[in-house]
Amino acid sequence: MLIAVGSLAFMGLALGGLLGTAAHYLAVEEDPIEAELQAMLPGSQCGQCGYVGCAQAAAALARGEAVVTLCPPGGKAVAEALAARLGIKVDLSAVADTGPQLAQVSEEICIGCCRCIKVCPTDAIVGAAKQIHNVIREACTGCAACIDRCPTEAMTLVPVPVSLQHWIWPKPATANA
Amino acid sequence: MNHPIGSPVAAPHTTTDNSVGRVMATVMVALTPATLFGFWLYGWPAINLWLITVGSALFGEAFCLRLLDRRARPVLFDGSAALTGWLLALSLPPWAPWWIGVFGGLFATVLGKQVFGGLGQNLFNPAMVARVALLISFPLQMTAWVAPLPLLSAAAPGFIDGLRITLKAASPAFDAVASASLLGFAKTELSRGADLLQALSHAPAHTWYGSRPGSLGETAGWLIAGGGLLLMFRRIISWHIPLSMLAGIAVPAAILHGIDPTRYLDAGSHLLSGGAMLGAFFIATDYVTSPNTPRGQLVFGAGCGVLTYVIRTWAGYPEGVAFAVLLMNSLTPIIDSYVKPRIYGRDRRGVAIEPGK
Amino acid sequence: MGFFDRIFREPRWGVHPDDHKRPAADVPLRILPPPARLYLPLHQHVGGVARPVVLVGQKVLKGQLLAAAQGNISAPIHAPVSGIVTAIGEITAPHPSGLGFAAITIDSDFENRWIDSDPVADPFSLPPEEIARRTAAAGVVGLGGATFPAAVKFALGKRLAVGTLIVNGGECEPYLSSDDRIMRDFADQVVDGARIVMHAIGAREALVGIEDNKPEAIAAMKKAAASYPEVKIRPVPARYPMGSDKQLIQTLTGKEVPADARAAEVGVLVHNVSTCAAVHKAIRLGQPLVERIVTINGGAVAQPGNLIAPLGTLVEEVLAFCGLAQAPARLILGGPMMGTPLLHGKIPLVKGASGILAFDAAEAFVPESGPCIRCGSCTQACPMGLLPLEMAAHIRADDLEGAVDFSLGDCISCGCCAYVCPSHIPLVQYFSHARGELAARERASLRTEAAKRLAEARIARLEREALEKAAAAARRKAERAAAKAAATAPVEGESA
Amino acid sequence: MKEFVLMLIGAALVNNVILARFLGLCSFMGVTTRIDTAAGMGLATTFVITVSSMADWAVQRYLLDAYGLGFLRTVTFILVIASAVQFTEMTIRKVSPTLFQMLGIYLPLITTNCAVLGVALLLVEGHMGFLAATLFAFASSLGYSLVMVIFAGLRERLVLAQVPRLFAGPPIAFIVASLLAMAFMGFSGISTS
Repeated sequence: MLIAVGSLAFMGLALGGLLGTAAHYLAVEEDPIEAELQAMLPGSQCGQCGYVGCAQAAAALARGEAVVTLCPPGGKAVAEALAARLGIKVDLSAVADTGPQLAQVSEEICIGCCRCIKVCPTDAIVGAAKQIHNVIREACTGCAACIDRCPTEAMTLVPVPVSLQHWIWPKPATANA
Repeated sequence: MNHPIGSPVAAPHTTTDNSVGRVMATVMVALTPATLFGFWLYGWPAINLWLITVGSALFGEAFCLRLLDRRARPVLFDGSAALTGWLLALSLPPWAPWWIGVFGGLFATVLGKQVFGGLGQNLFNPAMVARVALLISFPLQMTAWVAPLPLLSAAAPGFIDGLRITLKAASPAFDAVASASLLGFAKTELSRGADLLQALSHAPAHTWYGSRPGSLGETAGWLIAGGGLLLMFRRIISWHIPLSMLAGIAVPAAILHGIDPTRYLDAGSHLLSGGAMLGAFFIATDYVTSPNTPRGQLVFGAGCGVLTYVIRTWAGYPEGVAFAVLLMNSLTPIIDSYVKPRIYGRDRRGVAIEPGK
Repeated sequence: MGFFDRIFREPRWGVHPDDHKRPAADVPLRILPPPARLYLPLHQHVGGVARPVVLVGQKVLKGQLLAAAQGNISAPIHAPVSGIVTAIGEITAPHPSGLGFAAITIDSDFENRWIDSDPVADPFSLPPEEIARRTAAAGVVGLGGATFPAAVKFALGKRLAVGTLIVNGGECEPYLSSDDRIMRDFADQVVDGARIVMHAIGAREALVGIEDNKPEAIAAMKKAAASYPEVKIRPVPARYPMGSDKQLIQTLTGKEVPADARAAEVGVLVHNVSTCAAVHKAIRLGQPLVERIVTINGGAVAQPGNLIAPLGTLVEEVLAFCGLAQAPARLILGGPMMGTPLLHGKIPLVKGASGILAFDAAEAFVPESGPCIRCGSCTQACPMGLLPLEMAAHIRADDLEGAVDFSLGDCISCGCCAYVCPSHIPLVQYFSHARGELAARERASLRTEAAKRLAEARIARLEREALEKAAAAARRKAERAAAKAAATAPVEGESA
Repeated sequence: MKEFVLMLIGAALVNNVILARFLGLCSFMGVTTRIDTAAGMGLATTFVITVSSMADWAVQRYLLDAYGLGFLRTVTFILVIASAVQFTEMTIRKVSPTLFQMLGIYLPLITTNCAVLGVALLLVEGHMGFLAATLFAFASSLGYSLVMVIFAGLRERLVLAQVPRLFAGPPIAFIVASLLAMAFMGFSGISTS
């Protein structure tokens, strides 16, 4: 009995000591994955993912609480980058990628209240009080933050029109499908 | 001229008249001489078994397509299922009972092919999957060989007797013709500790042109090789797999036979026995389950050959082609991912070459 | 070919499609009379869209500048006829999408009056830069189909010390014979153009690669080049895609262009025979590129052959000139292997249009595609040594990165793989789709980057504004306090 | 010499840990989605099996047998294995963080990988000498790694196949595993006749 207890205790101590030493020599700095993930996100803090901002979304991703497809403005490109960094597989066909979208002002309804200008995360809306506002196409990310703010529903999201340079051959239909 | 001409069709706007159906048909033509020889050699039971196996394979394919709501017609007519059944039938004992053919044909197309998604998606050769499954499940029926009784000879079973053999397994009247294949005979003798050189003198009769106990369509090595040459000539298959597989069998056989002829069969017997020829020209060369670069094919074929020899010589089964092909099938994805063709402007590892080379 | 040869000889890259070049190639060249109205797209070349320099209603002469080059890589557009600019608007582009692009419309006055030209008697006395400038001003682009501005290539050749000019007379696409025709009928122009290009890039020799299925062209070119030893005519075996730059360079010089590099880096530069002829006209005659030779071919064409056609002519008018035996089942701009499908005939002829094919129903038949049986035909045919079957399988499973790992980027879209596929899988379409999708993702991530910068700028602005506000508030407070202090204590009750 | 070769083949191929003894199936299904991950897992497990088998052999001979403590076998073996796994985990984390990420939960789970304990127990039952035991453990783990890599290769191709919905995912993976096991039956009975 004593031998059994003693030998187990000895083994435990010896192996524990070995591992402790090994842990000392093989210590790894925690990699700043959160910062890396945040750098991949658009950073417009639009809140469409359900988190307060991109930093919080990145933290949730790092903890494994959020899915990589959480970012609608980022679309497939961001989802793929996140998945690659996190080393997980992702079904991109599930990403609701409606294609790039733009906010558009209906000029006949806009009353020039400037509310949308204040919420736009990328300063993509120009205008002044009592002036019809306008969207700078190059700067708009289609994040939809302005849509709900507009008191007259003058703001709408429209898909970016397909141009000759942006046209994509459709994927061939498979016979077996 | 103002109306649109359909939706855009991508280039190229022209194509060869080659098709999957044509490829399969050519393979069938190449198989025909050896098959007819097998029919002649083993008579009506062999013909029955062939029909049953091919029919079951077709039925299995059609049944799955029906379940999957896919159109059955174009798929059945591309001939791949019939060819699978055909190849399986050629590798079966000619007087095997009907349920061997049914089970094998269904197993090949259903579990060997359709569960993977059909033509082109399977990882293992369907015919060999079925052959191995049968061999493991029914070792007795799968090693019951008969001596050749040419179709029109007096001793051969007639049409009715043939049906009886196929439907009720071997009838007592024909027990006398039960025989052993050369490989099986050698294995049994060796396990008894006999000297192979002496044992072979009272082996079952086997002739060079293929009149010997064996599988339905595997005995006539020269007819199979002829069919294989036709396929090479038609550029359906390349020489890499057949040659390397035959070499993979012959080289170790020749070396070991040279060292100790009392324990190891000679290379010629190995090449002409069992499924070596059929395997090298028709089974290992299956597009779907073999590598698609010439160098990968050399590795694949050599692997098939050596494994065949190893299994024949040292493992429990007298014949190893089916196992060897399945084992190498499982290695195909790995061969393919490491043996790739050299891309223009890059070296073999895919790094861009230096200008001026 | 012997029995053993057939079995053991490694099949080499490429395919041998039925070439269908004759009888169209043997029909003498015809001249298409300029139509009443022409449409000159602003974007007929690789690079920046040209900028219009004429106004609607303005009278123009033949050869007059309509739109100027814009940016480093671009080309100007000139008037192919004399007449009046009637509109600057949109017309359907020669593009599978059927989308439109900007074009200048000219109504011909049928006088065909040339603008004053500036011919050069002795181009070899000019500095190379001047030849490049004149070529650029004439709007000459690669006429083999690539439409890369020729002068930009000259500059590249000069910078990288190119010793060899390769003149591409391969014309490996079936049905097409426009290059064949230009070599037969204008061999002197081609050879002279090649010599001018050599001078412009400082090359020591010119190798003219011509597929051996064009014996008449080879004979004509040999005769034209007889007195110039530096111009060597080199017949090459007829095999598709021999006319692809990389394959022709390898066949003629044995050199392989490294991946992701330009041909100039191995000391060669490739120009098409038609481009050389255009350079000849631009320099010797001072004429800009306003017309080209087009092959009209296909089962639906009554009189197939080659035409000298003004740029901007509508495809339907070109076809009407040759006559249609039946309604075409498919219209293609370019060759059958790499050409662009056209949705209708109201599409203008552009600089890169080497041919217009009107296919009858039998030629246009597309067999239904089946599953891949991994036969490896595509791998054998691929002139780049790629694995098309693997790339397509990954793209089908939406794994575009996987396809890139199989070097999708090295694919030249020649169509050999799809041509030989016994399952008739539209492999090229898979690759085009993947490329478009990858480019879209690239754009999306650039956009994300830009959005991030804007968001950061906004945050900085908000902080700055907050700081300024605080500073202003503090200042006001201080001012008030100072005012208060000045007014001294007695009125303390009022400040509340 | 001949016995050693036969034992190597026997342990690696004929009585393959995964396909014949059906041990270590969780990692076999879990980390075989990519070839490099499977190879990494195979390497890690090879290390753990070899090292822990050597240690377990010593524990069995000099502790359990010597003092009649046979009832402590499972406890002590697991102790040794857990330590070896911990050590491996630390090493991989240091050397290849990417592999560490990809192996994820399956790395610490090598501890409970039945293949490891299974091989150790087989050694004890076989009453092998130290050299034979080490060789057996190494060959078994090589067989394990080989099958892991083969299966990963097959699954990489399976991902691209249009498997009917009914069979997609684990069902087809199990079917492939069974076909692979069938193919490996070809090695059964390998002996020098």
